[in-house]
Amino acid sequence: MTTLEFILGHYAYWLTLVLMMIGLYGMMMKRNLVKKLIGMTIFQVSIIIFYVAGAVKWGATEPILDNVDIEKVHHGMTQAISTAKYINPLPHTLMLTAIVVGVATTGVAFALVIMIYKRYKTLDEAVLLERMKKDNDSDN
Amino acid sequence: MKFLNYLILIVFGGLLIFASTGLANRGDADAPMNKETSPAGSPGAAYYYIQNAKKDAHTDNMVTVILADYRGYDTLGEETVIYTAGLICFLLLRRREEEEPK
Amino acid sequence: MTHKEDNPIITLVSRVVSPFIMIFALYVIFHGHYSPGGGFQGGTMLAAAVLLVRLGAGREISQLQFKKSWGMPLGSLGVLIYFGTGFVAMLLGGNFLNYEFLPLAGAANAVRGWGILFVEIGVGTAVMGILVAIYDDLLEGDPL
Amino acid sequence: MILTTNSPVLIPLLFLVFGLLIPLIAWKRNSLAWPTLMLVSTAAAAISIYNVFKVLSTGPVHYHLGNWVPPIGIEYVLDHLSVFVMVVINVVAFLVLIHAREIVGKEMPGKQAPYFATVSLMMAGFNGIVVTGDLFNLYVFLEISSLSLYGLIAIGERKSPVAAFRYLIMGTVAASFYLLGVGFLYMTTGSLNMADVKAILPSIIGQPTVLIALALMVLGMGIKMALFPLHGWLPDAYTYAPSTSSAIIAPTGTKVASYVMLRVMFFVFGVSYVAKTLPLAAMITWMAAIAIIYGSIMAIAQSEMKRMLAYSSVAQVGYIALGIGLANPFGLIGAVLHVLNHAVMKAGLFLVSGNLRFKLGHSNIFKLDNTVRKKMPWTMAAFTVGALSMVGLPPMAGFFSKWYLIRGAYSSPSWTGWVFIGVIFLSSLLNAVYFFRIIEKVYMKPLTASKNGANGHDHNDHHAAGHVVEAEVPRDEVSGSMLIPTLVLAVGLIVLGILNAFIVNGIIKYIIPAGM
Repeated sequence: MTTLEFILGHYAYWLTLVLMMIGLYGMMMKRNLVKKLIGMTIFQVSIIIFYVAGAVKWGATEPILDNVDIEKVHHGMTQAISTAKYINPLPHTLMLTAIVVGVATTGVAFALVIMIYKRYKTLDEAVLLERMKKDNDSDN
Repeated sequence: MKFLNYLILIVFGGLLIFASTGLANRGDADAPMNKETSPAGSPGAAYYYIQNAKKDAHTDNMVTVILADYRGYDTLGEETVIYTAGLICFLLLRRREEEEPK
Repeated sequence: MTHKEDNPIITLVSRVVSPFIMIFALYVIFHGHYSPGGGFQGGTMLAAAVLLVRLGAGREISQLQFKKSWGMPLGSLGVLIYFGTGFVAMLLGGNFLNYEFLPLAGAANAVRGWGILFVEIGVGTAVMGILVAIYDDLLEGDPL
Repeated sequence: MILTTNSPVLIPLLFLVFGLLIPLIAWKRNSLAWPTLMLVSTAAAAISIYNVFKVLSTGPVHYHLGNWVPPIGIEYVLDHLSVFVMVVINVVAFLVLIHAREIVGKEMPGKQAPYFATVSLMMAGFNGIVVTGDLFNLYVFLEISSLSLYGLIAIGERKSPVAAFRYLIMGTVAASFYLLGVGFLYMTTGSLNMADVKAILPSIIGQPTVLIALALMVLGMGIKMALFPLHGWLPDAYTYAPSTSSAIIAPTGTKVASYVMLRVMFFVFGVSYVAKTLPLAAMITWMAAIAIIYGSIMAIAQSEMKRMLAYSSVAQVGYIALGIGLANPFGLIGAVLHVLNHAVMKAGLFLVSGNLRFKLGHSNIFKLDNTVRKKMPWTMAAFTVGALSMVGLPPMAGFFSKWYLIRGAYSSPSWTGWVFIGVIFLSSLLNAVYFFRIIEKVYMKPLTASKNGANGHDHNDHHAAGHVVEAEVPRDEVSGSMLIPTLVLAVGLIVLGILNAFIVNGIIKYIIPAGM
């Protein structure tokens, strides 16, 4: 395996991992809660792309049987179906689930953001901490 | 502190890229996950799905078969996840019945 | 929401387009066996059709199409359809989600195909109901 | 017949379907929510106990969902470890839920139906995690439980949404790390089934991908179980959550995460890989040692009882992680036994803080005084038993898990074992400091002085009117439905302590994986 082949076979993974770091950067460094959420979504989506990128096979097509192979199934020759013809369907299925999980997490996160904004009238983390501290002082 | 965060990010990203060098080339039809049998002798799941989805469930679309049949329990869990999200928005944000303005 | 009467075009177009989106969404759900698609994709489109009217025609008018209180029960119903399909198979002697045991006529693989269809309908219903419910709840805000 | 053959899948399904049904049943009458959930919880506790006997008599049970054999489909596995954790979380949750009726009615009037439905879904998630034998299925149920946890925390006090948001960000990162680890593992092995992955791994053991996959999964679970440098979300979340939420999350949530860590390290990657190829196990033990000391010291600094218990949780999770990281039989027994003991102790102590909040309106340590022992004698007795167990005095359960951990540390080959033994002794002393200051405030002063009760002024023995005899402080104990679970948990600590040899020989002994 030449270096060029190696790079061509892996650069997509590296790009998704860089995307993941961008998401992590957003979550760690941004002070606005909504920007943190955007970072979180980028992070999740990068993992989805990672899985889907791994499922590819060169020269293969979507995992839906074509007519030739349906005929083979009708004649009981399932072993004759060439698996190199279709990309790996399992990561796609898993990521369908992961997408729904991501949507659900984002929904709950926005519910929390709305609650925080209604109570503290800010989404900036520094201001938020300051106001929470003020709350503490008035409690005691 | 900010410098430390950047350092963590770069080191972490480097480790992940290092990990990805152990993967097979992308698009390789002979990658471990596309094999007919694993090194331990068990059948490879993806290989089995492609050949047997139509025979087992009378459906052309393999993704549909995996989603709803082979790994149907995952999908039940997925539905529960999104139902949970709806329920939590209901729990946190919906006003109580008696306060509802008519 | 104050200017909702100002633009009849948006109101009208959203109300006219919405049913067609729903028809296409049903096609996506029911044709998931043979082409890309399935319950989740179709359910999202159904929800999008409802939300289009919510956004275009205003919340009051869109209540005529889909009431705010329907979202969560519809979601429960969808997940219960899914659960029920698996549970009936379990009651009739199979493992949970073993569709071969569903009380339908036909060869085992055809019965599995029917089971997949029921499940996809359940998924579509649940996703539609809950996405609309989440949108409505987010609009309502914090009750405190 | 249907019930016995399908018993592995029944508990998650029961909780799941009643999570759907409770909002419908209690749509109009909120008071119906609690009895329904109690019914489910009783059934779940009974089925989990049935599963224990089933596994003890017939060995591990494999259940194939949809009748697809494992690498093709998803399987549920009941082995000794999973039934043990399952019975712990279900029985403890059952007791906490008995306690929940009045306190949820008071803290969240009109919201019982969605609240109890969310609790039900959380339990469905936890049970699914414990019993599954599939790596991706575990992720799905992890997300069910995590989302419910965010909701259960955010419904609490004014600051709770901020704590829940922080937990959401960290929890999502944790779950995503786990998912990425599973992705690496799937791409190198081609399988998602735990047993299958374990069989395939020896052929590809040297790869960097596998190594990083293990590190990512352990890191993710480290965040979920609040291991020391990753514990940031825990104190705020436990403090601002409603009393019932903290009482049910503290014993179950972190325990399930530590179960996953144990499962992934020893039952997917294998003992020899974890202990010998990697410094990971050693890193976990050191982190755990720091966590034990740090958590105990931070607990001393707190004035709010729930916050103190939260930091104490950080320390106790450290014990479990220490046992896991030692990677020898005694360490593992200690860790698993501590899962049980800590679940019972923490549930009891959080119920006590709930009782105090219910009657006194606060659980601030500095506002407690000696009238509490007259007002709530049984609650404070339960607190004392729990505190003694946390410190680790011999007849109580807490002593024995520490004893096994010390034996595990002693049998580790290098000098580090002695450091860990020292850490355990030191933390016991620190535990004693932060629990005995409460016991001292409540019990160690003669009861002839303070008149103001809950209003504070606990130090003015001198100028109080002086003649408050014992009879003048009225008994103000919580009602039976709140008191009985608290007392059952306290008595349970003594019983578990006495029966520890029976538990270890009866079930935990079989957990130890081959080659350890």
